[in-house]
Amino acid sequence: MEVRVSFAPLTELMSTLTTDQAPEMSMEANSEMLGTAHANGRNSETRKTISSEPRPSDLLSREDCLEMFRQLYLARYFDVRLIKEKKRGRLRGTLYSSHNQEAVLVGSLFGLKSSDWISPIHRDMPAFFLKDLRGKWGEAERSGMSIQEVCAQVWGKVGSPGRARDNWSHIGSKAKHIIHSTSMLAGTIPVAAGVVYADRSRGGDAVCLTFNGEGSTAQGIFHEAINFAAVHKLPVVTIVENNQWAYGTPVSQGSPVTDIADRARGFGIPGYIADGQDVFDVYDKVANAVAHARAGNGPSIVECKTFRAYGHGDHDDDRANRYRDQEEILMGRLRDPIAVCRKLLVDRGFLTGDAATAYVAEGKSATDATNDDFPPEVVDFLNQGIEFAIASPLPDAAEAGQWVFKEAE
Amino acid sequence: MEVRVSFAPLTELMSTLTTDQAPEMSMEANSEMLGTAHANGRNSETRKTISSEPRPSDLLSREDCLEMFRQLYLARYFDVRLIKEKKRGRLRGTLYSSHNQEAVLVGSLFGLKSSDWISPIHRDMPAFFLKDLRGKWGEAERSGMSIQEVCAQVWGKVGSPGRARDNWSHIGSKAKHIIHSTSMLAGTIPVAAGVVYADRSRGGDAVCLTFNGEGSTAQGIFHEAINFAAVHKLPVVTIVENNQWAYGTPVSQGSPVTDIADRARGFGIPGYIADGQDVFDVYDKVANAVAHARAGNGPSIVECKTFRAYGHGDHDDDRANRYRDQEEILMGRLRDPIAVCRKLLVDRGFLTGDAATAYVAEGKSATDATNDDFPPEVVDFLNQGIEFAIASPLPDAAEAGQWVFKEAE
Amino acid sequence: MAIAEPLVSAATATGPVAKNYLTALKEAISEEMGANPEMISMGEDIGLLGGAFGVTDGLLDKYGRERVIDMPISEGAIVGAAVGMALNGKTVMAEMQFIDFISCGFDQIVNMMATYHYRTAGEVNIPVVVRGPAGAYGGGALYHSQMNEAWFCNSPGLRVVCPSTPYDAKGLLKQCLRDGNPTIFFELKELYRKNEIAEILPEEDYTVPLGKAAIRQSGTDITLVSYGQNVYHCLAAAEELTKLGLSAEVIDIRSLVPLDEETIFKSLAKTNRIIVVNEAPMTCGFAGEIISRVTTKAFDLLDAPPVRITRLDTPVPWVKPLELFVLPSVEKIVKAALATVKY
Amino acid sequence: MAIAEPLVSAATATGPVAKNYLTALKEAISEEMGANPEMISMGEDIGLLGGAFGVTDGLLDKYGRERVIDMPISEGAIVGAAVGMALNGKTVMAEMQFIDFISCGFDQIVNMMATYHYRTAGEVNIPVVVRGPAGAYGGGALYHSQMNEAWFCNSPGLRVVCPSTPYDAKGLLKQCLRDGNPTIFFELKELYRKNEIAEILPEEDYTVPLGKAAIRQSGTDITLVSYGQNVYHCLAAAEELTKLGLSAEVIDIRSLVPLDEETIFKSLAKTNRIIVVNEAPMTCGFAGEIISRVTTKAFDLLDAPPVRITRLDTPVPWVKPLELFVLPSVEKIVKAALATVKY
Ligand SMILES: Cc1ncc(C[n+]2csc(CCOP(=O)(O)OP(=O)(O)O)c2C)c(N)n1
Ligand SMILES: Cc1ncc(C[n+]2csc(CCOP(=O)(O)OP(=O)(O)O)c2C)c(N)n1
Ligand SMILES: [Mg+2]
Ligand SMILES: [Mg+2]
Repeated sequence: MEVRVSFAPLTELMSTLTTDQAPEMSMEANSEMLGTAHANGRNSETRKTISSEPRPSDLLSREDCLEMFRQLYLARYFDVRLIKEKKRGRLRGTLYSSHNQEAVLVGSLFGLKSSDWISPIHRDMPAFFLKDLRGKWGEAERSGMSIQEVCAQVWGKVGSPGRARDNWSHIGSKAKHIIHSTSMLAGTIPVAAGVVYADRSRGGDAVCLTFNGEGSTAQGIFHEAINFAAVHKLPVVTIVENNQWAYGTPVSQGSPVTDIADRARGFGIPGYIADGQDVFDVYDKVANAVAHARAGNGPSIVECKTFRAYGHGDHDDDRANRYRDQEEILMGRLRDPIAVCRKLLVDRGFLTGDAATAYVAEGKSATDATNDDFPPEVVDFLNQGIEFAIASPLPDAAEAGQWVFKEAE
Repeated sequence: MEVRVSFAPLTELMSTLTTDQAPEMSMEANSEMLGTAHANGRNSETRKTISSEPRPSDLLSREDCLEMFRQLYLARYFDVRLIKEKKRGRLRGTLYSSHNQEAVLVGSLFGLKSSDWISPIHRDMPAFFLKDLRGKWGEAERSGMSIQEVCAQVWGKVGSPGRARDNWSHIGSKAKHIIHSTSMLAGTIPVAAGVVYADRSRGGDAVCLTFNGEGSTAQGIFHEAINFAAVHKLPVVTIVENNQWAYGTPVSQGSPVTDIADRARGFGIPGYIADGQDVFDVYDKVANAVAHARAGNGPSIVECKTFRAYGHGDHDDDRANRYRDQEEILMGRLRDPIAVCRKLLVDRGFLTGDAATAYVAEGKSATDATNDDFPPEVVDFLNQGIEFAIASPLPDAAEAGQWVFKEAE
Repeated sequence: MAIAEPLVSAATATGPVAKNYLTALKEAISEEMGANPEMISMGEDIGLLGGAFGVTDGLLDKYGRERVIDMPISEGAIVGAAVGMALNGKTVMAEMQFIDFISCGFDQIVNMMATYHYRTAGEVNIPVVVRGPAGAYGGGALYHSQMNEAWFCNSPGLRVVCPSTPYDAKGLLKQCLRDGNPTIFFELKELYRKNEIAEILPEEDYTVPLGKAAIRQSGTDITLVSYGQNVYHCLAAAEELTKLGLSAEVIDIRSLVPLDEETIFKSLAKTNRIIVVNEAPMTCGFAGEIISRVTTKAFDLLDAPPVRITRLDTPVPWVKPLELFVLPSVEKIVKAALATVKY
Repeated sequence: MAIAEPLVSAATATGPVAKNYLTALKEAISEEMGANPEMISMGEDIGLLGGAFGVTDGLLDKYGRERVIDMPISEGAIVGAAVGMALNGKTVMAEMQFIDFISCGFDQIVNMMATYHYRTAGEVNIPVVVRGPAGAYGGGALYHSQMNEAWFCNSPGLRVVCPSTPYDAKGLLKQCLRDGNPTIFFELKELYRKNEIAEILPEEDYTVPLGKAAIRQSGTDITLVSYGQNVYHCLAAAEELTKLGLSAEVIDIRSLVPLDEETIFKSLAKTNRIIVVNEAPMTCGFAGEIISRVTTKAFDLLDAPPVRITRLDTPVPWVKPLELFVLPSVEKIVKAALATVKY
């Protein structure tokens, strides 16, 4: 039975499961199902674990928790909206959806200081504007890109931080402490190490979060860079988004260790495992890793167990339904990070009554989701970016010959 | 106090130590001293450990044990003789001495089958003729190079397997199952993986031993290759000769883990630690690794703790006395693999009476050692090689334009 | 636009359906794997997915996991393992998902693979074809648009090949897989599915020899030399020039190493004027190499300065107007041709 | 053999002792680190050991472990970390122990480092000099003899520099460390300790500009263009030619990117004949590039075909007769010059 899973809403998917496979589609099931499967690693603890020490996320204020929840919507909406725009033929290039992986981005970025650095990769577009967004939605000047800049980049306009010379996620900003990636996977990690080395030499305490897929950990440069960082105890935290697939290759063909966090053991550094669907668990593990780094104890790896919702890129959606198992896709998408977060906020009493279910974006594909599924401030935020992008002109052709070299001053 | 340690005999070195540092220079002290310091790793056991299971080396016949002992002499003599020849100006290129590291080569190669492959690197010149030498000193045709070929290579003559196109250790032979290294460290490991992949596809059970210094484990390709081998459970055993120094850089600046065997943990494969001064301990650990590999369980790393006797290359002998601590050099050289082996053979009753001390090569530098310190069959064996090398002509200059491409048949 | 000369004549081609460049490559690999049980294909996502562009689609089902290997994202290990397999009797097709990523396996290519035959004085040869999608014009930006063939032309021991037609794509790839030497095989991804260049391919096995250029159009006034997708720019320019009363000869060199100098010199003997077009950066690129060959070896045939039209010495920028600004175009060729014939 | 023209005049040079090429480099690095507290040096064995050849001898003691980093054997991480430091305000000297090993850090150089300025539309610039010993003639064999400058000349965004004298070694390295652009700096290890070329260097701070060639000997009959140690082959050939009644002009280009075309063209206007000499493989090498520049831009100045004398398209073999067979030599230059002037 062929089901076009990647664009089907979850409820529809459920019907393709045989009865004994089908979990209850309650909030309960939703948040527990893959909890053990995904977060049973060495350094991992599920939210239910009773521990005497408070977790970093336990100390977050209600306001912060709700902001994180809102950021999940924002990341999702950005993706949903871009998919729609792309389908309408308004965008060029490949869209690498971060759908279902938003908790990794929000959870790991939320605790950073403005002075910290990040290096996002192809699947992390929202990271560019999520950096340092906490409580600063309205501020033009912050450490992190404005949604205007990010949209101008996606639309290929001169308002992009790189004047649209390179595509999609290949932006960054020295001023805003975001390292530019090339396409070459894991290639930013040595750069990250250099950046924090320089910072430390001036007495700084900045940490750099580098983002990578699990497949990218097979690159030699991944090893060289973390090795160097470990020797020098540099504050580099490598977030591995283990979404089980590297393009069309399952993790088992790319890595001999199932828990990518185990890569850390070859360097004698900590490897943390987070439930990548739980924004607070990601927050906790990254907070630990960042504290470890900032204290001068060196690099670490935080593996976030998650699952890629769509194809590798939007060109791959159809094929991804063939090379991936239908049930696997379903299982991987069952614990939507928005739903998981919602439940935890309800449990904690931060979300009550109608407010708790005002916007139900979870489980909806880009095709199904509408603006009504998202808080209006989220829609407004992105609209501002898109308006700017559309109004921004194309760069002049002749610019193409410029900036090969820095001119003498 | 400046002592030219690398060429000084051990007895002379001893006088540079203060009394409380100076160990007894008895056989006893000789074989125990660094035993614990060097072989205290996770997977390691000292020879004294009482275990119910016999070690692979316990099963070696007296004849084999004596052959290993003789091979240690042979490796040492090759080095000693080459240093002398080089000093006399008869050789070009850099000599990377394997002095004090011979047990790693003899111990790891002794248990191999003829069909197995190896890939030696710069410090492993004796490996080329030690391969498959067991009981075949007189045989021209074996899997492993003749001493004639190896000497012709060192002398840069046409009798070299590569017709002296590339230098020193950069030889190999498809026929004899020896992979050619480039200078680029760790670069043979992926090649090794490919070789055994091909062998396995034809139903073969060949294992490939790749040799590397501890410093070389920082190369990206080291990681890529072992990762690939681990995913496919390929029979690649990586021998890491941890001689504490990579040229002028101590292991602590190149690796965050003191036990290089821990590199294995990032790939979920076994990492063994051997006392690199004890030929039987190396034999045991490699035998385990090879058995693991041959049984289809995949790659592993065998770290052999040892110490570089001289400078990085012969051009570096003087400087190496400055960048390395005098005591460190002394301690590192105290347990000469020939002495360690001699003692174990005496203990086992395989060496008795005058035979036990007929040839005392240990502790002697190339300057001090004479032919009388080595068994005559060892001297003869090498002499045959050198005679051949000297008689072999230089290749024709015009050959230099040949063999860039394979011509169509 | 279609190629004028020499088309695969209807006589030799008996298959009924015109096939595109991608299908031609796919057939080459699949047929060679069928004919040679010692052949292995490896690369990222080439099995289960069938390749990022589908060049290896169906290969896994046909030949199994042992012979069609989905590799970890490790270009160095891909090349190195291919060399090891070759050293032990295999023929290997190693795919770079984009040719741009070959930089990550660079050392294994230029130092391990390229030199193996030489340093063993011929004992070992390495039948490995490293192939992958290359080229700009598609909005791939800096890291999905490269033509970095010059790096390999300057690294002795490598064949460097670049087909422009389905017929050549299949025939050259097969030839390279049988040649016994390590090869870097550049495919133009913008040609993969270009219907206009689809051709009816021979049903029987065939190869195209290395070191033999193709004259895509005969002419007498000026010689346009190129390879890859720029051949079509030259053909289009030739068409324009015809309208202006000028007869251009278009040569597709097809293989860079070895290079068919003779065909170029013969053409020059007629036209005495040459423009070389390629989309790689200018400095130390292959366009300059051809010009050097011509000027050092056939100087007297030239009545006007040779011209090269290449990418500017910049990366390939993303957005269309910028991308086109730095690349060769029909207009640039026509303009240069007019200036040259007036010289 | 000494360089005839222009020598550092005794007037400007007040230091009493002639210094060799290696000392000149050492001084450049040490002085720049002294002048620029934000400068870092990194590489394998550069600290405790002082560098494989001693170029960084004493640097660790002077500037400490934070600024003089003994790196793991990881060329990719060396370049990548250098880029990161530069991105965060540092100037970095990154040593390759031998330039041959640059292949192991290749991706970080051509894709990360070279393009950073371009893709940020000028926001970021990367003041990193990757330098190391290069060149053949010393029996270093395949992997310790390379001149792989063409790879980088074909990768837009990199300065490529190669000094032949102590004065230039110091002045150019200083200039590169201040230039603000990523640079690949080729040093000839056979010149490091060559007494014959030792020079008295100015005591005061000085730099040598990029993109400005030096005329090492003036002449009227033929132009010999070169760089690196081949400059000395050209000078020796010029001496031979003088004996034969021919006056050769010898140009040392010093920087390849940017290239001083003007000086070459001016010389050609006098001599109308050119031979380019370099020791890199021929195909797509920089000798061909110079010939392309000349023939496309100054065609009419040529009265004879240009000539290039390069390494054959082979690796560099080890034993002396083989090594010399494939490399440029004085004899090859003299022979070619005689043929060219008779043309
Ligand atoms: C060095 C290099 N090799 C190959 C690619 C092509 N490529 C782009 S993304 C990708 C898969 C990445 O998988 P993973 O790291 O798991 O990240 P994900 O896409 O799953 O988030 C591949 C192979 C690349 N970009 N860089
Ligand atoms: C890729 C690469 N980088 C640098 C070098 C230069 N080099 C040759 S040997 C060496 C040190 C190797 O140390 P280690 O691996 O510990 O081996 P050892 O010499 O101690 O046996 C270095 C840096 C090289 N050969 N290859
Ligand atoms: Mg993934
Ligand atoms: Mg070592």
